[in-house]
Amino acid sequence: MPDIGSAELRVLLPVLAPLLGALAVLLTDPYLDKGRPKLPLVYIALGSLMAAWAALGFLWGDRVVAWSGALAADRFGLYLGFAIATAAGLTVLSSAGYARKMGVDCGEYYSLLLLATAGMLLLAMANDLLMVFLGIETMSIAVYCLAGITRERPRSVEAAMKYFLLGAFATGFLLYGIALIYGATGEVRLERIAHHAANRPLLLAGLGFLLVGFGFKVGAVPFHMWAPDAYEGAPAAVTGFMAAGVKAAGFAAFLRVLLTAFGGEAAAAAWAPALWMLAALSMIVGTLSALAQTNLKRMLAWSSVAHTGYALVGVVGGGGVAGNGSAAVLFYVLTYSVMTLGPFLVIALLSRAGEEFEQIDDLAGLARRRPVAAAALSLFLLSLAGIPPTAGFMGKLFVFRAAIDSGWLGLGVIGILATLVSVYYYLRPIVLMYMREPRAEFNASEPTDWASHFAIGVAALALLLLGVLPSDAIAASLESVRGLW
Amino acid sequence: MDLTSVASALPWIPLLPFLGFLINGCCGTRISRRAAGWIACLGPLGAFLIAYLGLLALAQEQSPRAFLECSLGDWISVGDLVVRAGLRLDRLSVVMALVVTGVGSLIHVYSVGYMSHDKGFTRYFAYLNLFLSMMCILVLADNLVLMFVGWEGVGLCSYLLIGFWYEDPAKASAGKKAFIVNRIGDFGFILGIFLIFVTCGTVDFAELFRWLASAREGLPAGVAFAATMLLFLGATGKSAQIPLYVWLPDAMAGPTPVSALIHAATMVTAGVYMVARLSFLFVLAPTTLLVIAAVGGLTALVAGFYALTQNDIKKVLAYSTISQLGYMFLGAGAAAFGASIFHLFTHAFFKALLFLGAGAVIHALHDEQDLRRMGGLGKKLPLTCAAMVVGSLALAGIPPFAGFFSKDLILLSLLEAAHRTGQPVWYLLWAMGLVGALLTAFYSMRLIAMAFLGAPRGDAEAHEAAEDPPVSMGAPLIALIFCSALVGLFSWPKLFGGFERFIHYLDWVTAQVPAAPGELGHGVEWLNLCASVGMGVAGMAAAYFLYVVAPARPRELVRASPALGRLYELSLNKLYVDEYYDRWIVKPLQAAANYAWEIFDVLIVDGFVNGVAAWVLDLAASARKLQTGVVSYYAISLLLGGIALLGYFVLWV
Amino acid sequence: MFTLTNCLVLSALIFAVGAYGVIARRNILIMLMSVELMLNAVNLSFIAFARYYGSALAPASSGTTGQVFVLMTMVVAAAEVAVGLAILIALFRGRHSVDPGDLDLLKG
Amino acid sequence: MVPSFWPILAYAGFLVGLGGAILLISHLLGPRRHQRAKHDTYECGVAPVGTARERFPVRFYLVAILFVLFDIETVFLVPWAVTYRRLGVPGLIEMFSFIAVLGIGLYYVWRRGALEWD
Repeated sequence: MPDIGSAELRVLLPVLAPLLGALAVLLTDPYLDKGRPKLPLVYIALGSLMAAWAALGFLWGDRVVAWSGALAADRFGLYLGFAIATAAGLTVLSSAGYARKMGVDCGEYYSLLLLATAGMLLLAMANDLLMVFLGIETMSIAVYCLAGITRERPRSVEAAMKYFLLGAFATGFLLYGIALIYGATGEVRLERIAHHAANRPLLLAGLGFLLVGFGFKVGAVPFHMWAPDAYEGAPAAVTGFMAAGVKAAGFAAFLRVLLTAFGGEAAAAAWAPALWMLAALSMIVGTLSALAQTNLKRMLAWSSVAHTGYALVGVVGGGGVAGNGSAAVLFYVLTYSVMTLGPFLVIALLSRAGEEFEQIDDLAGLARRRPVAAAALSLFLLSLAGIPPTAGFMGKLFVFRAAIDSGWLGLGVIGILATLVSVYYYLRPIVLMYMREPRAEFNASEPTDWASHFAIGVAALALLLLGVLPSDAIAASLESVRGLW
Repeated sequence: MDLTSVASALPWIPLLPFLGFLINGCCGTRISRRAAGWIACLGPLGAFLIAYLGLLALAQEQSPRAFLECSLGDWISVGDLVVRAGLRLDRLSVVMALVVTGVGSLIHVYSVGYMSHDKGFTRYFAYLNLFLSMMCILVLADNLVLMFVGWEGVGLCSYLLIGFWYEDPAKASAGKKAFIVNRIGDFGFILGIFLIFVTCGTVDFAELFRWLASAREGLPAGVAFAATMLLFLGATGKSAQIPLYVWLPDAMAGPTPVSALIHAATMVTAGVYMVARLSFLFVLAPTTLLVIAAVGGLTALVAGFYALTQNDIKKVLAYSTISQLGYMFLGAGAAAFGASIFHLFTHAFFKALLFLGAGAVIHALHDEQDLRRMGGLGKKLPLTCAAMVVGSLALAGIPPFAGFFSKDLILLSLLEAAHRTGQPVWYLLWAMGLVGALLTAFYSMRLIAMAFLGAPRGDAEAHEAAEDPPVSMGAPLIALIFCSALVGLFSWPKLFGGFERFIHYLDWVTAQVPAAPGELGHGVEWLNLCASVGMGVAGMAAAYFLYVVAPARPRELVRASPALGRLYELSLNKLYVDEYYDRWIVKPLQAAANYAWEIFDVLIVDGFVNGVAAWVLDLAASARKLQTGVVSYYAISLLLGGIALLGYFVLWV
Repeated sequence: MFTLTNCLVLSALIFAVGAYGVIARRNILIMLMSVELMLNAVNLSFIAFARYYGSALAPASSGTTGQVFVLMTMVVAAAEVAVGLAILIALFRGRHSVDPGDLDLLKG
Repeated sequence: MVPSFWPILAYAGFLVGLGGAILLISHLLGPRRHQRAKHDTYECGVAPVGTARERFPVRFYLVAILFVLFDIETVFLVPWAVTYRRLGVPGLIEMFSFIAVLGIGLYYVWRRGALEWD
C-alpha cells in the first residue's frame, strides 16, 4: 500500500472536485423548496466544475504519475480535460433554464452530470487499462441515466435503453480486449504493455476488441448505430454534453492507449489500416446519412459520426508521438467539442416546456424572432462545415494535412469530399433561418435566459478565437503529445 | 511617402469595411438609416484611400518588383508547421485593390439611394461591407490559404446577398445554387493548394516563386499540369466559365447594385486574378494555358450568343459578363496576363456602369426588368441613357472607350501566341474572339435600342413617371461614365506611338514568356485593330438597323395617313417589327441559341451537376435505411465489426 | 483440468453465448442477462490469467492485477444492472413491452 | 491442512446459532395474531391467488436494485478486511469514504421518498 502522498491527492483533484460536487448536490437537494428553481444546485455544480478547471490548470506542466502509475497528470490528458470541464460547465449553465422547462430540475440531474464529468476526467488521465475501464464505465453509466432522465418522454427512455444495451454490449468487448491484453503481457500499465512485442496474436486480438469498445464510445462506423438514436432521444442539453464530453474523453483515452501501449512502429503498422477503414466508413456513412435527415438533433448525430471519421484521419496519419497528426487530433477534438455543443445549447434554449425544438423545418425564419440564437447557430454550423475563419476550418486543415503529409492521400481526399458534401446539410438550416418566413410560433413572452445566452456566447467566442488565433492551442496540443513519455 | 508607414496601414484596407460590417451588423435597427449609409460608405472609401497611398508609395520605389508587406505575424507557428500570414501590396494587387475599393465605394454610394426604401437596409450594407472586406483579403493575401479564406468569404457573402430578398423562394434558391456550384470549383482549388503544398512545401506566393526558381529539377510537368488544372477548376467556378457558369445568370436575383459589385466588378474576377497571381506557375504548364484559352474562347462565344436573345435586362448583362470573363481567360491563356488584367480593369468600370445604369432603369420603372416593356426611355432618363450608351460603347469595343483598348490587346496577344508557338489553334481562338466581339456589339446595341430608343412599349404611366435617379445614385454613374470613357488611355497602344503603360506596369509582377524571334509586323497589328473595330461597328450597325432604323419605316407610312391615329401606329410598329425581326433574326437565332443552351446547360452542365447531386441523395436515402431502429440489428453490426477487426488482427497482420 | 487453455476456451465460449443472447433474444431483460454473462466470461479469463501470472512463470505482483480487475468488473456489472433495470422499468411503464423490436420511435 | 478449516467450522456454527437464536427470540417475544393470510403459502409478499401472469409491483425492482448495490459493497469490504492491518489508517479512510459515498446516495434516495412503500 503506497502512502497517500501529496502527489496522489493532487493528481486526483480534477476528478475529486466534480465528485464532491455531486455528493454536495445530493446532500443539498432534499433541503430545497420543491416548487422553486433549484439555483443552489447550479451554483454547486458550477463551483465544483470551476474547481476542476483550476485543478487542471494547476496540474498543467510536467508529467506526474501517481497511484502506482494508474493515473497520469500530463498535458495530454489535461488538454482534453479542459474541453470536458468546459463542456460540462456550459451544459450546467444552459441547464439552469432547460432542466426546469423539461421538468428535471432535480438533484439527480446535476449530480449525474457531475459524476459523468468525473468519469470523463478520470478517463482522460487514465494511465492503465483498469482506470480506462473504470473511467469509461463511470462516465457511461451516468450518461445512460442522463439520456433517459426525462422519463415522461418515451423517446428519451427509448434512447437511454438503446444506448445502455449497446453500451453494455460494447463494454463486454472492451473488457475482453483488456483481458486478452493482460493475458498476453501480464500488464495493464500502458507504458509497460509497449515493452512487449506487438506481433503476438493474443495481444493483437485484444487490441481488436479494444478498438470495438473505443470505436463504440467515439461513434465510429460500424459501432456507431447507437449515436443517432441516443442523440435524438436524449434531452438536448444532455445530448450536447454527450456529444462533446463523451467524445473528447473517449478520444483522449483512445489516443493515449494507441500512442503509449501500441505506439511502436510494428503495432502502429498493424492498427493503422484498421483505423483507416473505420475512418473512411465513418466519414462516408456519417455524411451520407446526415444528408437525408429532417431532425436537427439526428442530423447532428450523423455529423458527429462523420466528425469521428475526420478525427480518426488524424489518428491514422498521426505519425506517432513525433508526428503532427496526433496533435491535430487533440486540437480537432477540442474544437469539435465546442462546435458540437453549441447547436445543442441553442436547441435547449429554444425548447419549450416539455417539448424539444428539434425539427429543421422549425428553424424557418428564426433569424427574425431570435437573431442572437440564429446567428450563433449559423456560426456553429459553419464551423462544423469547416468554413473559415472558424475553428472547424483550422481543425480540418491540420488533420487532413497530417494525413496527406504522412502519405495517406486517399483518406485525405475522402475527407475533403465528405466535407464538401456536408456543406449541403449544414447550410440548409442556415437557409431556413435567414431566408424563409417563420412557420412555427415563437413564444416571445418568455424571460430571457441569460445563463444560456452566456453559455452560447462563450462557445461562439471560443470557436472564433480558435479559428483566428489557433497557434497557442495547437502549440499546446503538440506539447501534449510530446509530453506523453 | 514612407513605405513602412503605408505598409503598416495595409491591414486597414480589409479592416475598415469590416468595421462597417460590425457596426451595421451589430447595431442593426438601433442606428438611423442615414448613419448606417454613411458608415457603410466610409469604410470602402477609407480603404480606397489607403490603397491609393500604396500606389503612390510603390511609384516612388526604383524597383518595379517592389512591394509593401505587412506581416500579420506567424498565423500558425508550431514546430515545423509554420503558416505565415501577411498582406502584400505589389503592382498587381494594388491595381486590383484600387478597382475593388474604388468601384466598390461608388456602388456603396449608389446603393444608399437604390436601397433607400428597402426594409433590410442595414442588413444589406452589413453584407456588402463584409463582402468588400473579404474581397480585399483575397486580393491582398500573400499566400494561398489566406487567399482561400477570402475566396470562401466572398462566396459566402455573395450567397447572402444573392438571396437577400429571401422571401422569394426562387431567389433564395438562386443563392443556394451559386453556393453549391462554387463549391465544386472550390474543391478543385483546395486540391490544387494541397498538391502545391505537398510538392513545394509552401503556400506563400513569394516562397513558391523562389522554390520554383531554385529547385534543381523544377516542378515535374505532370504536377504542374495537375495543380494548374485544379486551380483553374476553382477559377471556372468563381469566374463563371464553362462548365460552371450556370450560377451567374441566376445570381441576378439579388439587388442590382449587388450584381454590379459582385457579378461584374469584383468577385467573378477573382478567378482571373488568381491565375495572374500564380502566373509564374501557370506558364510552366503550356497545356493548361491552352485549355484556359480554349475554355475562355468558348465561353466568350457561347455566352455572347445567349445574350443575343435575352429579354431581361440584367440577364443580358449577366451573359455579357460571362462572355467578357471569357475574354480575360483568353488573354491569360495566351500568357498575356497584363492584357487580361487590363481587360479586368476596364471591364470593372464599364460593367459596373452598365449594371448601375440598368439599376437606374429598373428603379425608374419600379422593378420592371423586361426589355420588351421598355423603349423610348432615352428622353425620360438622359443621364441613365448616357451612362448606358457609354457603357455599351465601351463593352462593344468602340474606340476610344475603355473596352476597345483592352479587347484589342487580348486579340493581339492571341496572334502573338500563334506566332510564338506556331500552333494554328490560336488563330482559331482569335477568330472566336472576333466573332465574340461581333456578338458583343450586337447585343449591346440591341439593349440600348430596346430600352432607350424607339417608342415606349411598357406601362404608359410608369413610363411617364420615370425619371433620372437622385444624386446619390447619379453621382456614381457620372464618375463611372468618365472612367469608362477614359481608363483605356492608361494603355495607349504602341501602334499610335503609345507606351502601353498599364501592361508594362504589370510586366514585372506577372510571368513573361520568352518572346518569339522577330516581331509581329505593324501590318498584323493594324489588321487586328481594324478587324476588332470593324466587328464592333458592324455589330452595332446591324442591331441599330434592326431595332431602330427598320421600325422607323413603317412609322413613315403611318405619318402619311395621320387619320389612322396613334392606335394604329402603336400596333403596327409592334407587329411589324416583331414579325420582321422574329422571322429573320430571332427565330433562327433563338433556335440555335436554344439548341446550344440545351446542349450545354441542360445536358452537360445541369445534367452533370444535378445528376451527381441526385445520386448522392439516393445514396443518402439508402444509407438511412440501414438505421432500422431495431436494437438487435445494431448489436449485430457491432458484433460483425468486432469479428472483422478480430479477423484482421489475428489472420492478416 | 484447469489449464490456462481450457479456462480460456470456456471463457470464450461463454462470451460467445452471451453475445449470441444479446443478438438473438427478443426480451430486453434476457439481453441484459446475456450482457452480464459476457462480463462474467471475461472475469473467468481474468482469473485464469491471474492464476497463470501468479504462478512461478511470471512475477507474482502481476497476478493480483487480474483479481482486482475481477472485483472491479463485478462492481461495474452490478451498477450496470441497476441502471439497466431502472431504465427498463421506465420503459416498461411507458409502453408495456420488453421486446427490443418495439423500440421503434427512433430510426432512420 | 486440517487446522485451517477450524475457523470456517466455527463460523458455520456461529451462523447456525445466530439464525436459531433469532428465530427463537422472535418466537418467544413476537405477538401472535392468527389470520387467514398468515396461513397461506409464502410468496414474497404477493398474494398467491389469482393469475400467475400478473405483474410484480415495480417496487420490488427498486428494492432489488438497492440490494444489489449494497450487496456489491461487500465485494470491496471483504478484501479490505482481509488486508486490514497492512492497509492501516489510509485504508480505513479510503473505505470509510467509500461507504460514505454510498451512504449519501442512500440518504438522497430516502429523502426523495424512494423507500416509501406506498
